[in-house]
Amino acid sequence: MNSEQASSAENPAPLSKTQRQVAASLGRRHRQEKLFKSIGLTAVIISLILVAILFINIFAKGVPAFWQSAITLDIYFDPEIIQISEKPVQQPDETENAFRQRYLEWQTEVGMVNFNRLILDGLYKVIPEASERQFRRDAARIVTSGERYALRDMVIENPAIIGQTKTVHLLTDANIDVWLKGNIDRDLPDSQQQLSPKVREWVATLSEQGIIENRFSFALFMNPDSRSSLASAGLAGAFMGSLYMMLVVIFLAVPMGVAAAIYLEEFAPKNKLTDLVEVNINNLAAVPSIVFGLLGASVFIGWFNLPMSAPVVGGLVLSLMTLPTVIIATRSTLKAIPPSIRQAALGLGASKMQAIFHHVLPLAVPGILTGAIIGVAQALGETAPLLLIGMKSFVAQIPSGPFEQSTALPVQIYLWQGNELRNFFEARTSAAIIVLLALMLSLNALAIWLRKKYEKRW
Amino acid sequence: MTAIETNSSGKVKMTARDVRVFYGDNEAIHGVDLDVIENEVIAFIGPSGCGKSTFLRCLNRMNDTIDICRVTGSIKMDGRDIYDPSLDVVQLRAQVGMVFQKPNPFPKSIYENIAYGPRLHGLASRKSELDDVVESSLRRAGLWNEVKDRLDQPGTGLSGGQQQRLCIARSIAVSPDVILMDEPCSALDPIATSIIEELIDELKQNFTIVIVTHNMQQAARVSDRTAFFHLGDLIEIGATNEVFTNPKNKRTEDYITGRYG
Amino acid sequence: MTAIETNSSGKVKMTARDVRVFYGDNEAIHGVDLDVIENEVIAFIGPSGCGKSTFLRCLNRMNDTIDICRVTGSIKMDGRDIYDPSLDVVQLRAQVGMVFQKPNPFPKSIYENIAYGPRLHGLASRKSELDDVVESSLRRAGLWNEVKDRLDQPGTGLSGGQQQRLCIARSIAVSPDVILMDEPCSALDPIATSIIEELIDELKQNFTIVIVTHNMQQAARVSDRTAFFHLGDLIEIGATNEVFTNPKNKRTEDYITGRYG
Amino acid sequence: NRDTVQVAGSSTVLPFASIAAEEFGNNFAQFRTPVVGSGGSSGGLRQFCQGVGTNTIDIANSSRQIRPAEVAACKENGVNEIIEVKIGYDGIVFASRIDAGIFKLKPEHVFLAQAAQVPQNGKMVANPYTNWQQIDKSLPDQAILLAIPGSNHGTREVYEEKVIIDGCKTFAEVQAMPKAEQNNFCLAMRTDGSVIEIAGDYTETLARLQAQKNALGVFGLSFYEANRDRIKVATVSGVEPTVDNIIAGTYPVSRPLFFYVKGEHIGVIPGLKEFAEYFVSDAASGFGSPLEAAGLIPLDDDERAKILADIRAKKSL
Amino acid sequence: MSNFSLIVLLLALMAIGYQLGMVRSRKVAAVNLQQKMHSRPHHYGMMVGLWAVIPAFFILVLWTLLSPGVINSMVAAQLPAEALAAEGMNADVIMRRISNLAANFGVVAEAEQWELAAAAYMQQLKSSSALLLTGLIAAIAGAGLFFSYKRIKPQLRARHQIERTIKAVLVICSTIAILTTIGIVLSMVGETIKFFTFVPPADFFFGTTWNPRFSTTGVSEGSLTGSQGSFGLLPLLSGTMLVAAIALLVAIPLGLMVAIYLAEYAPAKFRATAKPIIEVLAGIPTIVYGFFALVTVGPFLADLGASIGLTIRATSALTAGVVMGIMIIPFISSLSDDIITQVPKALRDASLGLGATKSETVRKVVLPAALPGIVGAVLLAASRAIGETMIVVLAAGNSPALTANPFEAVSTVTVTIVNQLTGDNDFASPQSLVAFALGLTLFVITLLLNVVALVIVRKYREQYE
Ligand SMILES: Nc1ncnc2c1ncn2[C@@H]1O[C@H](COP(=O)(O)OP(=O)(O)OP(=O)(O)O)[C@@H](O)[C@H]1O
Ligand SMILES: Nc1ncnc2c1ncn2[C@@H]1O[C@H](COP(=O)(O)OP(=O)(O)OP(=O)(O)O)[C@@H](O)[C@H]1O
Ligand SMILES: [Mg+2]
Ligand SMILES: [Mg+2]
Repeated sequence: MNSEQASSAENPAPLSKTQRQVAASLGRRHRQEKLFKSIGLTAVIISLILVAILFINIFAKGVPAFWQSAITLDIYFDPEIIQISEKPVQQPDETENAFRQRYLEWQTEVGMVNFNRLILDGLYKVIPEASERQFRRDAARIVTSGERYALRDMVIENPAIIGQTKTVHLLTDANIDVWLKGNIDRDLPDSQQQLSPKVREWVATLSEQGIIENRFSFALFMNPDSRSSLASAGLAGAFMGSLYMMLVVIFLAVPMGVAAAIYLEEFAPKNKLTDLVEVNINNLAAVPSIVFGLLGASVFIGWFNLPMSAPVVGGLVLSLMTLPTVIIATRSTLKAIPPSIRQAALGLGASKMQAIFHHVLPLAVPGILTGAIIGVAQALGETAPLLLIGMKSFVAQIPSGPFEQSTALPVQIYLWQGNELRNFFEARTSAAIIVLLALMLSLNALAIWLRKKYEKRW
Repeated sequence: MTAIETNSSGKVKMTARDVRVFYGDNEAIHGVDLDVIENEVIAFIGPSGCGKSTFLRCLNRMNDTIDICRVTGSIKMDGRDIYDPSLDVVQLRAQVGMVFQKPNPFPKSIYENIAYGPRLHGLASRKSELDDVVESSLRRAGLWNEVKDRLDQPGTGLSGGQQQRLCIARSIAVSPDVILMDEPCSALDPIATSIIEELIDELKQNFTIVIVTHNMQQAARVSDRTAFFHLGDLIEIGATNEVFTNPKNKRTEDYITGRYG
Repeated sequence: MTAIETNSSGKVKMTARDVRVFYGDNEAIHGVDLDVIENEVIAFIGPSGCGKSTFLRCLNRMNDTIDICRVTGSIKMDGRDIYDPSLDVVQLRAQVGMVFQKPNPFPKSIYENIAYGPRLHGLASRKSELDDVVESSLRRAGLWNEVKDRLDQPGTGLSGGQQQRLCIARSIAVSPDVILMDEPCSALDPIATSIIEELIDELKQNFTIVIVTHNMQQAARVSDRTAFFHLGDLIEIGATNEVFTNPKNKRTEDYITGRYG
Repeated sequence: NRDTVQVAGSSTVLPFASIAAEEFGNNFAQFRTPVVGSGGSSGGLRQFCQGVGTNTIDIANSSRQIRPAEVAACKENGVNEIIEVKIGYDGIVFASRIDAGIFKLKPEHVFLAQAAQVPQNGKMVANPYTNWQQIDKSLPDQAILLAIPGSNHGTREVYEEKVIIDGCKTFAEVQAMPKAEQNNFCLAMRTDGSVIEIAGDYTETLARLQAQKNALGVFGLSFYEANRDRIKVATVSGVEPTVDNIIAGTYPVSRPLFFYVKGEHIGVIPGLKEFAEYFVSDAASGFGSPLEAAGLIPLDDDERAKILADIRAKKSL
Repeated sequence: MSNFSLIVLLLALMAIGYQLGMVRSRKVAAVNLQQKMHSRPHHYGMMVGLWAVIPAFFILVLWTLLSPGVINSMVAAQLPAEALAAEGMNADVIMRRISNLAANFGVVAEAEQWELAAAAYMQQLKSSSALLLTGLIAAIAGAGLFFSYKRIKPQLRARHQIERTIKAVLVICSTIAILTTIGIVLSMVGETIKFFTFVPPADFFFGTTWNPRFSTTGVSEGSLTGSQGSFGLLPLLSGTMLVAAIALLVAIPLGLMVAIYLAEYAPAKFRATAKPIIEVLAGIPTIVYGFFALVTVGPFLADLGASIGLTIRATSALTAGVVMGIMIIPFISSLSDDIITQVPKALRDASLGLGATKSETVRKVVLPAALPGIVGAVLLAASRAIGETMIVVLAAGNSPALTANPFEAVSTVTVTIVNQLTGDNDFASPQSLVAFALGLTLFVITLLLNVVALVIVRKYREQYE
């Protein structure tokens, strides 16, 4: 600016009157420009900082939850304790039903075995003191209760294991994990501690010996939720549930929304009725999400007899909820596409449908994808509508298909959030959120990539 | 007001009777009667804003795409009313091609711009055939040499005149019966213009051409008949040499001799 | 290759030296040297795609807006390098106005289209002043009578030629020192063209005008000097009557006489 | 066709029902683990009463007894066999941050802290108290900030019944009022921000306490037990909230928890009856059971036996 | 055959029909040289394929919907009456037992003989139904294929048929949105009317206090009988508006500026990374925002207020609004960014060529041209703000007070809906039914707001070209 004035001084190009007026206004306008641009940059930076803050918030809390303390024990599968009959095999003349019956009986028999004793025996080898009568109760608390089922499943899987000794890593009780991670002040008096003094003493020695150590928690990813054995609760069920739901949303809401938007923007006659439809769709976006749950419960479960707590229903409900987002996003972009493109195609003898599908839609792809990205992100994090279709549930199984009962990641987050154990309402929820964000980003990755590819300025 | 030339030789391709066009409440064309004869080149001339493009767009119903635009009267092609609801406008537009006043290439590659129409109508079954169509169309529009090395680059990155020729090439690639050209040479230099004029001469053998131009010389050179529009009225229509040498109407004369205004 | 005319009378307004323009890797202008003299009308002629628009856009740095476009060499205005990073392009563009090849009215009312520039630069302090600017600009572009009753209707609803004149009116409304006109009459009929040519004659008193045209007659009529471009090179530049009656270069002669191609 | 027991309802019962379901699934290989949904007692019962069929739930958890209007609504939709099962009790405690003062509360203290108007010298005046010390010298010197359960919580009912109303009626001025007005007077709350209604979980209450040092919150007993290092409990009328005290009935603020079984589904949904029986069995919810460890206050053995018999007999409301 | 394999079969038929139609249309074209085919070969192919599949598909759907009922009633008619009477069981329950037996599912040990017989009968019916369906489908699909194949003539407007089908699909898709609305209204009207039998509408719409007691209707022994509290809508409504307004005040400027910066100023690489990152904001579960507001933002704002002499509650409309505003930034920024990018370059050039600065161009040309789309984005964000729950529950203090002071705690309609619907209230009581009334009211109000928005947009719309 200064140099310019200098140079115009040395080179007295007489400016016309209007050009002087222009020059006079420039200082102000450039300040405006700078201000505007820096406001824009600030806005972007603020947004990015917000993302960063939230991420730091989540990661700082959540990452430790990916590691959990586990104890390494040699378990002797004592035939004395495990007294079971032969594993049944299906006879050629046996019906499916009868065999299942027989197999169930055998499973029940295995289930009767006190696998806890195997664990305790293993424990006594590393803490001999624990075998004393007065400490047995304390010893039983060290390994989380769900692990006995892990041993049971090992036996059911392969009965030949009986009589052998195996080295296994067993998750310790959730409170031990809390204590070892230092989330509870070790100096507090006994009355405020969750663990008895004896257990604390043992755990301290064991972790010094490396028998108890922090291991990457595969259980968090492999197990379904658990309530009675908090340490072995995992996200697998919720993850699959969310995944199925999102697949339904992606394959239903997105195409349907785009189709509806195309009709409304390109084909529908412009009259009061379509105005009403437009207003109505905008309005649908403002309907509280729980209301979609009400609707879904009565329509999909009540009328169509779809199963309760199933990801399909969740997906359908979330699709209805996402639909307006996709429609509005698509319409907005369709509106912004210059009519000359349509005319060029029509003039060549393309039908309206062809003009739209060949020329307009490809140009609208980025906007459509943005709608899909935001819609899916929103649907993935939503819980309220799932409440009424039974998906805000405790489900101790991993769904094997979209028609199986399951829960969803945000639901899991809510449930863990309300758990009284701090491992849950602090670390694990954050870990679950990390998993949710990872799922969201991977679901959207393709869309983000495609969008970038289709973005072209002309 | 309208001057219809009745004793025209040749078969009538399109007839327009009492065509009126309204933009909202504004009447842009006030009852035009006009015949387009097969295999002729007919030129529309007239001052800017007199309704040439508007009338031209009526002939392949491109006006349908303008919300506020309404057309009355009858326009027939080969005896069929083209505004008949049962008529397939898509087929109509495939038969009656159009080059728009403002070049509007697709935001796609040059090749795709040309290949779009033939692909749409299945005019080429193999890639090589399509390549041929693309090449010959570009050649005929006099653009081939300039773009042959950059067929995969966007059509929107061409110069103004190149875009215009691209649009011409694009529309002849589908070989329509009738071609409507709205000032097809407005952005072209004399040489390119002469190529297009040659093209028009050549096309005339098989097709019917309606051309809007504000270039009197061009109208005189290429057209068989000329129609003069003024303020939404068709003032005069006749054999081109007649109109130019011996206009019946005072306003035509004034316009042609440049005395008007 | 370049032919620079050194002994031009009058003060030099803009100088271009060894200007090269690249679109990506493609060199569209190959080292052009050229002076624009104050208060003259200089015409750029040349076949389509030879780089006239590209060079024109260099003069007010509109090429900056094309991502893949790169300009080298030096262009000075009143002795100052306009590509100097410290230079204010906004002021440059206010000083060097431009009428684009494709009419591009804003999707606003006709009035707003014209008033946009004056408002932006604070050229009219009162509504009545602004009304005056709008009216006089439209009048000078010969559009006033056609649009005076519909100033509040969208500029995009005008005919092709009307849009072109609207864009001319819009650019003269801010009274730039230099006006770059890229085929300003391409969509205009002879009468409208003559109005614009008169306007150019009138503007020449105070401003410098660079006009791209493919209409030889127009170049001959309005310009003081003519530059002939060919395939990205400036082949010849000189006083218009000189260039047209006695071209130095064979290619110029061929082009002007229409024998080229 | 469904082979999983579907449960929904109260979020207070949810953890207990979840544990019961999980243990049930682990112990009965022939049945699948029941699915336990939340959605509040109201939401659960609403779904429960929607009708009979595989697309309705089998069991509704509730932190309160079913209401006659709800039973009527159920019957209207063809749900006639509603088997009520009481599973135990839930204790409710007042707790403050570990670094805040020690509270020895009496119901009237809480009333005086939250009421819109309080009786003073025979007159009703707008609540003047801002510090607990102003209410009673024995209380800590800290600003009044009470985080109570929201009006949609079942806990709220117990809280109002057992603490506020009781505390309120100790005042002679209140007793002098007409009976019909007493409740309205007692329950009117101050709106100056000293009372926060918590609509969410106890973790939310805990978060409030973390954000505001002075806050005194209402928690479930088991939640408090698991977070003893952060919050400390207040005695009410001098009684410490412990399981024993609650069973003995000396600690006033506790409530029974229920679930309701749809009789029509027994025999159709595999495992429904077995699950209901297992839930109330001594192994699952008796003393020393996993549910007790999770904070449920068990029924005594006589009551348990009676309830078990009711289930077997499909005794419906 | 199962429905799934039937669908696979139909798809296969469609592919076959497509091929046949193509081949046939080519042949027809070769024979009728003088007449041009109306449509392209693949149009004919697609038409044949659609004719083969669509009628058959409708039959499949109808059959699947109706056949269970028919079979059930057939089985029911066969049941021995005396057995029914003896069992004294609900007919529904018996039917379910029988179908469980028939499906070989669940271990129904104590099945009666007649039950087993009925189950066998049902199995038989089912298998014959499946057979019949397969036959029917095959016949109809074959017929559709054959007749449409025969119909291929140059005059046949195959493309029209296809486009009409596609259009029908498009229409159906847009009807879904309408049906959803109707469903929503229907699912709320009944209960709303029930609510108004407890509480007079005037008290609801014009009441200024919201203080429903815990549901107490019909409590027999409780001492709280009679007082159901007050159900004034206004505090909730004002809270909703306040929070949404604050959220939009945060999100619109931020979002728009982000959009403008990304679309107009930012280098392509930066934009390509920043945009998806910012979009993450829309995907973070709202409970995270809630706790973020409660634990971080609230105290921060309170401290900030204190430092400049304002009393801001830690949980206030401001806290909730600000955090919600953060959440909806991407709704505005990403969508607007796409729309701004669509605005043709010629318009920018026109403005820049007149000597406008970039920001002037953006403000005066680009934004007005992009306005309809941007308004769509803003409406979407506003809708989200109005419909959001979790943040408000945690951050706004959940205290329904009629106030316009953003520093005070408030509550909103949606929060209340969720609370009342999912709490421990009696579901037949006004405390719970009020959720429906609130939902419907909110629906109507947002509808009106949308109408206003539409009218405004229409007025300022600029159509380019
Ligand atoms: N945006 C662009 N991207 C790539 N190439 C371009 C672009 N614009 C122009 N060109 C190429 O640069 C060369 C010069 O173009 P320019 O527009 O300057 O021609 P012109 O002389 O104005 O022609 P016309 O008379 O047809 O308008 C042409 O070959 C053209 O294809
Ligand atoms: N979309 C539109 N909306 C409203 N009025 C229009 C529209 N298009 C054209 N008009 C008006 O109709 C009249 C005829 O326009 P038309 O485009 O047919 O003129 P033209 O003869 O092609 O002129 P030009 O030679 O300038 O292209 C003009 O007054 C014009 O302003
Ligand atoms: Mg025109
Ligand atoms: Mg050019």
